[in-house]
Amino acid sequence: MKRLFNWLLPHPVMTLILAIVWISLQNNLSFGMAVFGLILGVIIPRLTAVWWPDRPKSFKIGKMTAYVVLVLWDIIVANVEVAWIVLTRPNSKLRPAWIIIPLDLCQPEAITVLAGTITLTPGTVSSDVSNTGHYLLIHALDAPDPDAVRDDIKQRYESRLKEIFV
Amino acid sequence: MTFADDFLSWALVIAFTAVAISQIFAMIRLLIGPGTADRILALDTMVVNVIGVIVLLGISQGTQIYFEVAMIIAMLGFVSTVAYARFVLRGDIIE
Amino acid sequence: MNWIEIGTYAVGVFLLIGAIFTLVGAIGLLRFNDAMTRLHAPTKVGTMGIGALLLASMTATFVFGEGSFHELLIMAFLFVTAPISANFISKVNIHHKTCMAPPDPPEGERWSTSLKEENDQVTTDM
Amino acid sequence: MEVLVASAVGIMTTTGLYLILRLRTFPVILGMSLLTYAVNVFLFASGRLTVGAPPILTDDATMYADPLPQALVLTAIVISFGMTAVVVMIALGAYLGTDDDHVDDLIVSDDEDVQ
Amino acid sequence: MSLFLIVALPFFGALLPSLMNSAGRQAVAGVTFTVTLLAFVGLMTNLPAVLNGDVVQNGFDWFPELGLNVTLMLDGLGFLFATMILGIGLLIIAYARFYLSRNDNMGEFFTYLLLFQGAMVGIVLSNNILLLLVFWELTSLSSFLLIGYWKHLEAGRQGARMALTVTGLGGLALIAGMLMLGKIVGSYDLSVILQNRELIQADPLYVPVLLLILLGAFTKSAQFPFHFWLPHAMAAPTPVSAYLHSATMVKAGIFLMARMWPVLSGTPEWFYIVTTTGLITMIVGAVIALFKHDLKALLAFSTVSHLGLITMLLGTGTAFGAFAAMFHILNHATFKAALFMSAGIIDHETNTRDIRKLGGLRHLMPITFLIAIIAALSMAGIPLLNGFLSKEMMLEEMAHTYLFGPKWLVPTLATFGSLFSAAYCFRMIGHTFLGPKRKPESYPAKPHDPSVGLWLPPAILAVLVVVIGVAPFLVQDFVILIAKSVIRDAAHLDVKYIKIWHGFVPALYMSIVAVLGGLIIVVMFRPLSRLWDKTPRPEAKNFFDNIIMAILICARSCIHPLHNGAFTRYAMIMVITTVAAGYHAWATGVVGNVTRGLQPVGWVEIGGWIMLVSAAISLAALHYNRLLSLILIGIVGLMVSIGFVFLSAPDLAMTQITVEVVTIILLLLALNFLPNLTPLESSMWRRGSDVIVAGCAGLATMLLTYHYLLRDAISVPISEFHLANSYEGGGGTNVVNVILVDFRGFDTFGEIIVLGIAALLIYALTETLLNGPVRARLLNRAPDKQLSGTQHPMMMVVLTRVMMPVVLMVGFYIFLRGHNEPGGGFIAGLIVSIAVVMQYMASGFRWASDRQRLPYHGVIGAGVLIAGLTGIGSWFFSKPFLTSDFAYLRIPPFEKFEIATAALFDLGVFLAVVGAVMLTLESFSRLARRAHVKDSDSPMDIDPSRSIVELTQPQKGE
Amino acid sequence: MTHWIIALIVLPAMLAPFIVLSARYHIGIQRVFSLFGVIALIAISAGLAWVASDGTIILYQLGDWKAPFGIVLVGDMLSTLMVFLTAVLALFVLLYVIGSGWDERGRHFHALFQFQLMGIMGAFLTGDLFNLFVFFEVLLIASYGLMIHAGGNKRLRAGVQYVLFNLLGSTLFLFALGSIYAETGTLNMADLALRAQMIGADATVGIRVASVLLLLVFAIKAAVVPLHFWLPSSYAEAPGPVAALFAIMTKVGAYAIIRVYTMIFPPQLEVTTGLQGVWLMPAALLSLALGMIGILAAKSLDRLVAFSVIGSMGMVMVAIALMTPEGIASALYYIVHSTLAGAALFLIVDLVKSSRPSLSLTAMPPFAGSTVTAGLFFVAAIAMAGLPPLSGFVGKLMILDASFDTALGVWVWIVVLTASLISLVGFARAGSIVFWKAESVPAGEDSEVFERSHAMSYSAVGGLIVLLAAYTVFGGQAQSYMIVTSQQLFAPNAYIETVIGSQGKMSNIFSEED
Ligand code: NA
Ligand code: NA
Repeated sequence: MKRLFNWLLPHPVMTLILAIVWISLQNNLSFGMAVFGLILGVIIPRLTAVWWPDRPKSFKIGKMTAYVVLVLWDIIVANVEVAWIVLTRPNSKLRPAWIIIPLDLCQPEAITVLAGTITLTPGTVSSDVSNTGHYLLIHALDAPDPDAVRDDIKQRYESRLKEIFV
Repeated sequence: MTFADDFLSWALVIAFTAVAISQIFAMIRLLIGPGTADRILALDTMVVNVIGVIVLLGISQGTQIYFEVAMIIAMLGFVSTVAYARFVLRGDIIE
Repeated sequence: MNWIEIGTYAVGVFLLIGAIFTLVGAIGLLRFNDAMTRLHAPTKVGTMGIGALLLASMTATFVFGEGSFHELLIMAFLFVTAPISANFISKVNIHHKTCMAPPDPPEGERWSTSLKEENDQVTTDM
Repeated sequence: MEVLVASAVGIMTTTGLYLILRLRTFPVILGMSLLTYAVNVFLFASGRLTVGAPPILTDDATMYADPLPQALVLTAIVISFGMTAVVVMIALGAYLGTDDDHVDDLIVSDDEDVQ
Repeated sequence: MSLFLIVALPFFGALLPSLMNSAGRQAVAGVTFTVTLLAFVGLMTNLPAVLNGDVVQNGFDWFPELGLNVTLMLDGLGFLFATMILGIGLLIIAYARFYLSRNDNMGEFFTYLLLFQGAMVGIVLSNNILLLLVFWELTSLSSFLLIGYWKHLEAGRQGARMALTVTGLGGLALIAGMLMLGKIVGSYDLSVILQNRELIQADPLYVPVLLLILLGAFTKSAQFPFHFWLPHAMAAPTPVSAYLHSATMVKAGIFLMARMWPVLSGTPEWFYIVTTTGLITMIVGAVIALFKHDLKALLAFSTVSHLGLITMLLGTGTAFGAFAAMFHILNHATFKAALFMSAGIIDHETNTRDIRKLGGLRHLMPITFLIAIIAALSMAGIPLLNGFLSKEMMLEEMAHTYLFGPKWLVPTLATFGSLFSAAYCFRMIGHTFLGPKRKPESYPAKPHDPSVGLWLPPAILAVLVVVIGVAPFLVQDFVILIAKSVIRDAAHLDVKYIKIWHGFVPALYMSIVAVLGGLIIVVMFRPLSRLWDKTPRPEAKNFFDNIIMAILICARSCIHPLHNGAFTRYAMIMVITTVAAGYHAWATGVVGNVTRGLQPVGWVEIGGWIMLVSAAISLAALHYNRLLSLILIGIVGLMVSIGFVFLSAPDLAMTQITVEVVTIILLLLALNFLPNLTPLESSMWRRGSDVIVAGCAGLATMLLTYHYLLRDAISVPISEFHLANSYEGGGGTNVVNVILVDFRGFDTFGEIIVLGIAALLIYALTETLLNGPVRARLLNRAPDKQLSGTQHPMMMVVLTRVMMPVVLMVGFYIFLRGHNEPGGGFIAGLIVSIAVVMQYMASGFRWASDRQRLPYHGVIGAGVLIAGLTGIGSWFFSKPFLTSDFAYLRIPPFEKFEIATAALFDLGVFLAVVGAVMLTLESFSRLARRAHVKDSDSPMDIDPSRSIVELTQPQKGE
Repeated sequence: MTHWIIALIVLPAMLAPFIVLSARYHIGIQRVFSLFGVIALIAISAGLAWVASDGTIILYQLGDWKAPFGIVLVGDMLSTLMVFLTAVLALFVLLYVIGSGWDERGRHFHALFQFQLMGIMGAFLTGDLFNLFVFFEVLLIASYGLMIHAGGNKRLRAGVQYVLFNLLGSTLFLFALGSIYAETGTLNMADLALRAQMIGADATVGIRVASVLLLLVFAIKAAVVPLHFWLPSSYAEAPGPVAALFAIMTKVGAYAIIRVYTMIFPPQLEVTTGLQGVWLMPAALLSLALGMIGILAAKSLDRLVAFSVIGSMGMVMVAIALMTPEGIASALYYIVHSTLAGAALFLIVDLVKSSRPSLSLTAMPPFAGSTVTAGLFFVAAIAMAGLPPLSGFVGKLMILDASFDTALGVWVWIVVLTASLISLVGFARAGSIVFWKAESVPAGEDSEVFERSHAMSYSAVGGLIVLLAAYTVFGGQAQSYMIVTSQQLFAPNAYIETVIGSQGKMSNIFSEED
């Protein structure tokens, strides 16, 4: 039974996401639409499951939602800061820097979310991963104190992600 | 024609103009380069701006009909960015 | 001042925010003098700009029509794909050395971009 | 509006043809793509220009853009995509075999007895 | 026997010798002889009617609308020629049986000979001038084969081509002349034409007709200045020379002049052209003949001379001239064929035809000598032989002919010609047979009289020579009959009888002068010959060769530089042609009034325009950087798509964008193999002219676009119907989609087939390349640039995993809604393909396709089949292909939805697109697999969740 | 409603994917299906030609939509004649392909072959201009595949040019179609004919440019000089049987010109006067001259034959350019002839190629079967050069006859006759070098040994020659048929009424042109 369930729903979260996507696509929140969306949400991940062999074992949706809200807020704040830099700071006064972030995360999915967060938050871009995946290379637009940026990222995002991807 | 409508249409004009100008800036960056990365970046920016134009068009015409176009650009635009970058990095984009 | 009027103002404000951020992104793209620095401006500021425009659009649909969440989907796609684009463009910069070289990671590791295949050599006879 | 579209067609035709007259297959193929854009816009314009009236039937619309040229252009886009793929492949095959991507295939004249 | 059968017999019989080749030489010759004999007998069955003065006619319609019918007629003239052709043909066949060596393919020879025979008989029996043309050209073709029969001989091949060229030239002139003649008369029937003398001669086209027909006749009959081909045709085996080049084919021109005599002769034009040509030819031929050392060449030029003589006679336009001509034709055929065969015997026996190596043969070959001397003396015009009779008639006629200059000039020239004629006859006999007796060993081969098979045929002819010469009254009535059939109503013939002795008339004196003079010349031959050799004179063959060479060089210099594979020039010419033709159409028309207003322009439009234009121009300017130009073309595409959005075409915009992405992927895949830079090769001037030409074309398209945009169509566009019926008739509100899958679904059917073929083609070519010489090169290819270590970056892989299902769902959504909203099978297909490509790009082709790979061939096939079967489905409802139907269904809990056959059709489109795109991209990426680069076994380069030991990316420190 | 006419398109269109799906790896099965398909096409097209021969216009409304709103197929005497010719040609080509094993030298030959047939059939049958474009593309892309079948560097490089040139042509076609639609608002040929008549003398540039652009497009297909440059290399480099099949492709262009310029823009239509008259005849004469000169100038046998195709298309175009019933009738007669003769020549060239080290016109030792091949070449060359007794000669007479007393008649006569002579010299030269001169060249010790071609190959060529002979023998009947066909073309009212007047789905609701 569990195997059947696993086979049918290789990614339950994905099924949910797809159902939501379907409803937003149709822009029609009716029961029929939801059912249809869920059916697609089962079929499509089933078709693509072969390409996602080692899915994360667990995933905390609630914490993830809170994380998304946090990130969105950070994005807005940082955007204003960066916009200010873009408009006012001359090239000569910029202090761009490479920052290496040692990773405690080891799931590709988690690292990717972290890297994505870093990129989406203005002022920093995730640029590369080391060959073992233990270090993340990021570039900061204006970082007078690179270590502060590194620590900020580790405690603000990575620690949360560790709880989301157990 | 209330002031709100006036405000909205002015805002639309300003937004259109802003997007158009930023397109032209991106185009300039694309042409002057100097690196391939800059050009890819400029292209990527332009693709994103195009989504903005389409959205603005939808607002100004009061229609949702262009939504899919914008969505497809948002969804697939990055594929070409990745393809260009992969070409530079690896030569073969599907290996 | 009714809801529609408020909505109209909201749309206008979102539009102006979007306009500003879009423009700022492009300005950054044009004016910064370092390839990696340039990467910051459009990929994020631009995203914010388009995000605001999308918000404007969504608000507009609620104010003037039946309302839709389509724009959220577009925003989601943009936010999900933007990091990959940025990641690849950084890699191109690192690979082409069009930016300040990144420091090596500790413990003798290498950045994945600078790994080389033994057989891949530049040949002139092609 | 008409001036913009017409001049865009003209400029794309010019640049496309200029590239088609180049000597290597790659620019020629790009020129062909550009020319395809030009002709697609031209074909599209044969239904005249209409702003803000897509040919999607709704109850309140009073006029629609001409749908037929749109359908024709769609067909043309698809066909030219297939053609582009083919010409790219053939050009690639020719290049791989001869190490030469000149589009001109100059015949080397071999002098043999005339009679 | 029916005339048709007489003509057809040789043609059908021609198959036999080749088919019977294995049955032996005897059988081959036998069957050929039998066929000819049958035809000959068939001809003779018509003798009574002919002698009765009847014109035998029969035939049937062939091309009645054109006027080319198989109608045949037999009158005296036709009978004379047909008898010659078949009668001498019989002798030649017998002779050839013994003449050809065992190495020669006798079946082939006799096949050609019979073809020729049939064509000749056809000419002389045609009652339709177009049919005559058919046979006329056939004689040229069959003689080409016969002359070139000895393929290994250079001379034979060249002679054949020369003969074909010259007679072909004449034949084409004849075609023109005959067609014009038919146009004048309104019929191509000879019997009708021959009754319209006044009409023809009064027509303004008379002179062109005359010139063209004479050109045909003169070339065929080797008249000056077209005489040169005949001697070169002598490279043919002797039977061919004897048959074609003395007795038959060369007489075809004479026949034609005789046939047309009633309607064409009698005018000053005819008289001056024909008589002069004949006279010159007679003299030139005779003079040249005298100095030829090759027996056959001598005979060839003598033939030229005698043909000139006959032509001259016909040219006088008098009844007597025609009569004399007919008589001489008969006589010439007898003695000349006999001489050729004798020459062949000599060649056969001594292995040489060079007169200088011969002499004294009368002792070794008495029979041959006898035959030859009779024939030669006849040709020289010695009394009691038939040649004397007709030659004297000629001199008689010339004595009364005034052409140009003083009155005595023509008779003198005629005598001069006869004198040389006599001279070469004497020389031939004297230098070949007379002279001191020599031992057989002194010749290249040991000569002796040949077997009876070789000498009997000429002997028969020699007997005829004597019989006619001694007793001309035997043939007199016959010749009169022939002459009358030539003359018809055009003139009155008052010849009572042919006499050996006319009394002391001018002709007799001229004859005596000629014979005596001939003897003197032979005596003085050596000094004359030296003088001849020293005289510079144009060599016709060189002249001809030079002309042909000049034409060939001309042809090559106009064809090869123009078609040298320079595509750029081809394209340039095409563009210029198009612009010029379009401009001409425009300039000769009237520009109508403007009926539509301009639409307002906003800043956004201008901004978009600037982007588009700057991208396009930069593309042209910066195309040397190929990656940059790819990016630029992407921008052009992007701008065009947004233009489509702006101008109310969301479907187009979506299609454009998706196609754009796939195209760029494709071009990048290709660029991987190609050089990254385009070298600057074209000159400034060249680029300048390219800009001008392209600019003109661009300007033209711009004006044209602008022109149409400002004017309405002449009537309501048919799309009004589509808009009005899309929903009720097609069941969809997206009219573009309904047009695509319903109103014009057939276009779409063709379109997906194009895509399918493209993919199959690309696959097939990939297979060919991978199995061909390119394979090794591909496998050992070294990249042309430093590669980074990032094959399958983790971020990309992870994100693709999330994106993939969503994109597929969007694809499905786009597919479903296409009928009513922007979207449809095509766009959906592209979206799904791009999703799969995204997966390939992320995790590698091998990893991704190992896990899930659709059989793309099958997908394409299924797509086309589904689309096609959907169309066929309507047959079962007695509706035409692709007739759509739809219904609305409601299955709880879903809302009402539509089921349409069009959706099924769209599914076919979808599948075909997915299959085609994927097969194409897969083929490209297969080319890129390199032998020494291992496909990675894991989806991403770096996966920290696995243990480090498992890392598949080999560690490569520097 | 019978579906036979659509079967000509659907059958190959379904057979091809079926072959790809089910018989991809079994050449034998592919051959059986391919042959079956072609034979069925012959039967069906013969039946249609029979039906159309009494003047019946066969109309097929796809999707049951009334013309001009939907696409229609129209079978009249001309189109059924052309499809029948195509099917017959295809049979012989296919037999040759099977005999020579060409289909095994690359992938998907039979599928591409069927698609090629589908495209050609569609182009002949459709009554809609845009649909004609689609079928042009189908036949072109299939031809690309067939042309580069089996690969090889020279072939691929020629293929690039062939494709590029035709892409330019297709682009031009779209420009023409855009102009047509912009000017008239329709795409259906019959409707176009009606609407062209509505255009007043005060606004003619639009339709004039459209009509000229269309003419240029078809002229490219018909390889009219100076738009012929795509032909020599591609036909020479294409596999022999493919080039033989291509003999019908140039005729598609000729067909389209005949169709469009007798029905839509007939000579008497005032708004388009003086267009094709000015351009077409000189270009046709130039083509004829250039093609025939090319025969003389050619340095290899394959290019020689390619030029002969240009020349014979020039001949066809001369007849068409007369734009008289007689001219078109003679053009039709010549089209059939030149298709069969051209195909035969290309197959013969392939026979030579398969047994001789190269096709260059230099002396080489004699090769296996050269006597038979020489005979076949001789006959085919006679046909192509327009010498008696074969149909080319009669066709030439017809054209000369038809052009007598016309404006450029004198030039027609001069060029036709001179060109004949030049081609005669060229063919004689080539034949004597390849087949005769060989006898004087001793076979070298190390000369390659070639297998003698399969008997089926010879019989395919022989079959074409026999057809040519039959076409000559029964030429009178053929000519009468062509004359009636031509008269039908010059009286297009029946066609137009059938197409426009027939009712279809929803036509009761929508009243036309309100
Ligand atoms: Na494209
Ligand atoms: Na490259």
